[in-house]
Amino acid sequence: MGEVILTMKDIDKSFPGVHALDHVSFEVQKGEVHALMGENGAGKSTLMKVLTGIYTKDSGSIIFEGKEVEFHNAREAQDAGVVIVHQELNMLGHLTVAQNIFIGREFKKGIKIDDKKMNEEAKKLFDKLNIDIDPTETMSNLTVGKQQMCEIAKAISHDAKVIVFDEPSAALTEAEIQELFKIINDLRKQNLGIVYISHRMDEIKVITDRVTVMRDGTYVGTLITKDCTKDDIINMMVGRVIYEDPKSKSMVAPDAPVVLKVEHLNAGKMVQDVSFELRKGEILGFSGLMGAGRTETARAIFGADPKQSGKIYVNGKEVTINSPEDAVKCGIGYLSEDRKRYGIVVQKTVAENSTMAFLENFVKGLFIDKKAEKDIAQKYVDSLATKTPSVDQLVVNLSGGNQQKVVIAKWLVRDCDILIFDEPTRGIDVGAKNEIYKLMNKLAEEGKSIIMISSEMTEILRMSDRIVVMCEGKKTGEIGIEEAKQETIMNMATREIK
Amino acid sequence: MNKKNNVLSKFNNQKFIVLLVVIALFIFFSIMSPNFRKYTTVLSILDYSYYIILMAIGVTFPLITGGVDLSIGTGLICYSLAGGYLIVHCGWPTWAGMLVSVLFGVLIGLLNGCLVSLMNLPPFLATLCTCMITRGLGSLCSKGFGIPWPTAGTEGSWFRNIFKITVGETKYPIGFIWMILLVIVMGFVLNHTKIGRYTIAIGSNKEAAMLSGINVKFYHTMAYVISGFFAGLAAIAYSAVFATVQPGSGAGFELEAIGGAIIGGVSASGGVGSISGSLIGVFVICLLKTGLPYIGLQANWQQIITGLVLIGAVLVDILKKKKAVK
Amino acid sequence: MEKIKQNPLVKKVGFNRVVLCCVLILMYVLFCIASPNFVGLPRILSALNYAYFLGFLSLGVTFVIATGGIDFSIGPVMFCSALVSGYCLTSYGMPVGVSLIISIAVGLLFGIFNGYLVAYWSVPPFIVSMASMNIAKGVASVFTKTQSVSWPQGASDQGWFRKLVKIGNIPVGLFIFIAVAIICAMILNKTKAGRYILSLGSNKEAVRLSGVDVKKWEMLAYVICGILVGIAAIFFVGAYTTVQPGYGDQYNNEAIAGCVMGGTSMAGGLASIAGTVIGVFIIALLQEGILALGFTKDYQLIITGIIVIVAVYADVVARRRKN
Amino acid sequence: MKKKVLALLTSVALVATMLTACGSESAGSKGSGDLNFEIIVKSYQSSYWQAAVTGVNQKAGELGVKVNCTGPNAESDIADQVNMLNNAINNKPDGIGLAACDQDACLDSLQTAMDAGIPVVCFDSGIPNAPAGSVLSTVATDNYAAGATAADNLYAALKDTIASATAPVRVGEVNQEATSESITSRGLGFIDKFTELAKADGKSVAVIGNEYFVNNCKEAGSEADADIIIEVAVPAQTTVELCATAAATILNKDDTIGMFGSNQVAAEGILSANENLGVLGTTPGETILAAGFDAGSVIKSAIKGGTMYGAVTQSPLAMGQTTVETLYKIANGEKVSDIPTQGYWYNADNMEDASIAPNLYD
Repeated sequence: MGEVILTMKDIDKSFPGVHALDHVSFEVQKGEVHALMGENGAGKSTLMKVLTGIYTKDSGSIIFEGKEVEFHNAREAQDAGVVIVHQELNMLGHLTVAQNIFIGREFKKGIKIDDKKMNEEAKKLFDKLNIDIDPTETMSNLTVGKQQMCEIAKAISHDAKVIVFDEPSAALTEAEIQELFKIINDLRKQNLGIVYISHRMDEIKVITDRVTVMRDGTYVGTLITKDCTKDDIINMMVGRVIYEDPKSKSMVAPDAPVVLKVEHLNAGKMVQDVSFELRKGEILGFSGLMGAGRTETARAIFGADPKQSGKIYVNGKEVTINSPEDAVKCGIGYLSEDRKRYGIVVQKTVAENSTMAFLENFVKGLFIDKKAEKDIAQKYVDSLATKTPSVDQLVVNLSGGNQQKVVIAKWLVRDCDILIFDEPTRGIDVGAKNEIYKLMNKLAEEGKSIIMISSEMTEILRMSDRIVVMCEGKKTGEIGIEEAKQETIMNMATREIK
Repeated sequence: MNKKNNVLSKFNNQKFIVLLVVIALFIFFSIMSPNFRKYTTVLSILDYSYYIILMAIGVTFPLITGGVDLSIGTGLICYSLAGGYLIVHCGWPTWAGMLVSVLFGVLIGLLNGCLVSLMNLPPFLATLCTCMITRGLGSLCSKGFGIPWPTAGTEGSWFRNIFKITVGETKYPIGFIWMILLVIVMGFVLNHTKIGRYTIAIGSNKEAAMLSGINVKFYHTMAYVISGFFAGLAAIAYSAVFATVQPGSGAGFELEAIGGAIIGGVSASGGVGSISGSLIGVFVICLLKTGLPYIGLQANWQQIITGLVLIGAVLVDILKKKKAVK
Repeated sequence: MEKIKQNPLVKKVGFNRVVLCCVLILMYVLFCIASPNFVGLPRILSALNYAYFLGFLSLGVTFVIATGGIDFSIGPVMFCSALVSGYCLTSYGMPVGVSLIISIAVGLLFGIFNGYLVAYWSVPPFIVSMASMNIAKGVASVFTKTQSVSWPQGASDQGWFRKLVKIGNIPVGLFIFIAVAIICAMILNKTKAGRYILSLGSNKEAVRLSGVDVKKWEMLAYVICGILVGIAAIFFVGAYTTVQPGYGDQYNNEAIAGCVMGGTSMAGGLASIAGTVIGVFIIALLQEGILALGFTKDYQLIITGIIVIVAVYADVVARRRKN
Repeated sequence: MKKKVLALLTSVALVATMLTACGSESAGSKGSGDLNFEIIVKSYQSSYWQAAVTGVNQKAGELGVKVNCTGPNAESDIADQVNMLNNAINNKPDGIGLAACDQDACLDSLQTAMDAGIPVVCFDSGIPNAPAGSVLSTVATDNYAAGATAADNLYAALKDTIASATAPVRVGEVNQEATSESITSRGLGFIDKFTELAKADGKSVAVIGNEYFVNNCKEAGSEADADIIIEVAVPAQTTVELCATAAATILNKDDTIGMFGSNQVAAEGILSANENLGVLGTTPGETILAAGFDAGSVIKSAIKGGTMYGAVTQSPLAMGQTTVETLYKIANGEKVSDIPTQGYWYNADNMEDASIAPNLYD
């Protein structure tokens, strides 16, 4: 560890009605990986946006390489050597890899863009990073993981002195994460300052040197990573103690009836001959790496995507599901991994979203019975402890965890017995996560059956009664929670990969 | 192996299919009607295609950004009226009138660009408004009267030779050469210069383009300025081919240009498109417009068929994509 | 200012709607001051004539825009409806009542055509509009053998349909229009259909994954639009007697303008019938006022364009502030 | 923020106010005793109407009356014109001069005008079904006869070619539209007269093309055994490029010997089409002879230059003058009756004649 390369001092930033950053200070040294942690809304992203000039600070100072600086936009920050790898992928799908990497600073020959040189440079860059990507490939043809690698390559190519990684691992497979860590370690050796934002406790322990924790827009404290425990960090983040224990045994009665049976399901490349059973009151974990075909399986069962073959039985009876409409009639509900896109209608209220799946039950004569609608919505707001000023609030104004609860309420209103939770806690902070877990357990106790797709091993081990593992579109294993170990599951999840 | 792939991908290319359609249409009309086979018919088709081609080249840029420019049709008439009025009624030299037409186009393009990129109005709406505004302005420019640009043979009519030159008895459609040149130049601009690259970037993912440090507002505006500039050029082409320019007309021209661009493979959702594709697409529309009367169909049938062809072209694309997904 | 905004009634209608309403009243007052003979019933009746058919078009397109789509075949389809039904009336001797039903049926057919292509075949609405606009013009022209059609005069036996527009000086059409607008508002805000139309305009995939047959509801929006366009045709001929084949697109822009001026978002998901009604009245009043002041229609187009830009920009800014 | 919204919207209202202010000025205040007439033309698109408006203004200047000329953008904007007429009535002028785009659309308004005691004079086109007593005078050309005039002259020039033809020959007619009374009358007048003349010479005639004209001419004949085929084209829309396309289709046919464009736009369309084809001229047999309608700089120079054989012109200038004069007479209590105006045939030879030249507007 060496000298300080970047210091942010007393940064203050307010938006109308919100004090987003309250005199936050933060520093990065050369050759250090500095984790920035905090629940969603703690102000991490805002702080980084202030750093890279996307937001202007109200007060405070940024000292970079000994000089006070103020960037007015992302471009200025880049040019100075402060680069951010964004959480959401910033790719331009219609352009090639090389064109993406050099966007905004193309090599030129006269007025012509020198694509040839860009391809060569990109190739060099990839060689240096030991990544195998063809620079002339169109971006949208790459897997999510490869796209992420391109993003990182792009950041590095800026001759960066400080790189901010904003949740880089969210879309990566286990293998790709290892790849990423190798790159980060290299960068550390080159004496760059690295800021690493993540929710994943395991990663923080592995890769970072120091951890700074923020809460509600304030600075809480900085710890040396190797001197602290996970619980220390979590306590600082939430200000309360949370335990994360794996489930030790299945909570399902051995004679519980099978409510959903899927046989030889085929849908495109990503779902090949998948069969499994789901019992009443069971939480069935679906584990696997990114792109293993779990979401595709769920969507095929739910009728969201077309399937080629396979049989589905609900409560022992064979059913035809060609559309979500059919699935819902069979009592299946689906909570998508991408709430904003597939879960909620942002411009509608909590009440309106709650009844979205079962509106016919709230129609009196020709019209919607708004009172009944609000009553039922209120009922679930209470029972799920959704934080909202009223059921007339637009869901766009709720936080991620509360939006998720509204989606759950939607399926509970419909009285679905089979619920598919696809990455139910993605992008939700630790406190809210716990609430969702409690809720899922409660639902299972009440006799609902749950399929939970998750990429987080701790989540799988903590919640599931039984675990199905998938890899490259095929089911590669099934295991009861009693025997489940991280290593066994990982083994199954990589079985097909040569 | 690689080469074979290239050929194969060409066959899948919308542009290529449309080119085949153009050729097929031409052959079909030629067989069906002996009168269609004449050189003069080709001349006419080209004459009536210039202004649509020019508009289509221009409008390809806003379309690729994921927007649209509905103001080019009424704009064309407006610019032509403004330029023509100065030439005919104010005694300006022809070149000055032409310059005014083009500058007027650039100005309205700039307005569109500002409305869309700076004020964040939906492009459809912003250009719908400028469509109404230019329609009104056009009539005001000429005080409501039709304007005849200098007719062939009179003083100041040299601009008509830009598009068609008479050597001896034969007329040569040199305008077509300009069109090809412009297509090549604008194809270069789209694929190999910053303006084009960023136009595609904006259509692909505007947010990402912004975070890459691109001056998105500027380049987004530029797409509309290009569209306006070409509408200005189209105004000259229109005035050069037709005797009089009538105020109040022009609505609908933009749809022919946009339709041509879309048939030629520009994606309605942005990010994808090529200038040469737009050119070929326009010819589908022009051929239908010119060819159908020759095979004895009354004018009203043309509209029905054009409508159906448009849907057909897009459906083919949609079905192809559906198949690709499977 | 804040007080006004917190007023429950204002909140319900939306602040921008209230502003728009003030603009409408202000405009009327200004026109009356500027042109003394603007005061009085005849001007209002004349403006209403223009407002009726435009209003029905605008109401129709409001549903389509609410789904995030667009339909600019409405003008030509309206003419097609009026021409086909009028030709049946004048050349095939059908009774007026039947003709009126045919008019609505033609609109309905085009609505089904547009809706089916957009919802079930996922053709972009822009393209569908472009195509059906051409087809509507062509069909009308073929059906009437390129002839314009004049509907019967008020005094004749068959002229009773004009009583839908006005009886003497009583603007019956206004009552019908307002009634239809109220029905539309109820459909949009109080029924399942309206809920789904608005929701799918906001996030189609989320609604589909809620187990809703989104295709059906999306198509319904176009069908409702088609029916309203058919009704618009009746009021057009009721006020202006004659329709010509090959036209009608001049009314698209104004109908869409009236709709978005009133706060319906082009992105879908947000629509206000009250806003549409006010928007249409503003356009109609403007066109009457501009004429009364001795200006040409050109000024009307320019001013309408500017008002729409300002109104939509105000909405854009307001929404950005909120988020 | 909301203040900003309000400010923006009020600023729009202010724009309206400003227009209002200048508007009321330009409309002028009506002094006592001043006569005030509203003139509504069909459109401003062609120079025909420019000439008519010039005539109106000239006469108004002479007589010291105020006139206000308006007209829709295009002749197809029927609804706009009705609005303008209603507006004119609401302005309570001393008289209205109307060139109606459509014969039926104005009937209700004419009734209103009569009830309000406002006299109406129709010009250019009449309104046959007008409520009795509402239209006091019609100043219009007999379009049917004017079309026949064109047929007379064109036939005379083509007579020898037709007589010596071994195969069927073709005569084309381009009409900008098939809906307005003046254009259809001219078109039918041409067809009927041409047929009549040809039959007198023992030739059979068939009319093909646009259904309206085929169904409404006196005798459509059959194409199979006709010596002369009259082909009628009507473009899908009234724009000039579609007129040109329609004209090119006919000009391109080998057996075409003559063309008729029934108004200024149609005639200009024929000339536009000829730009490429180069088949028009004044030599019967070798070139196609084209007859036009109305004047304007484009047609005039084509006739002068020998591209177009000749054309029929009306006298819009005189028509405009007469209209105002008639309104003036009515206002002064004089009795008036219908005033027919004439269509004159002109070609390169008689363009300079004193009787023709004043009617050849630019």
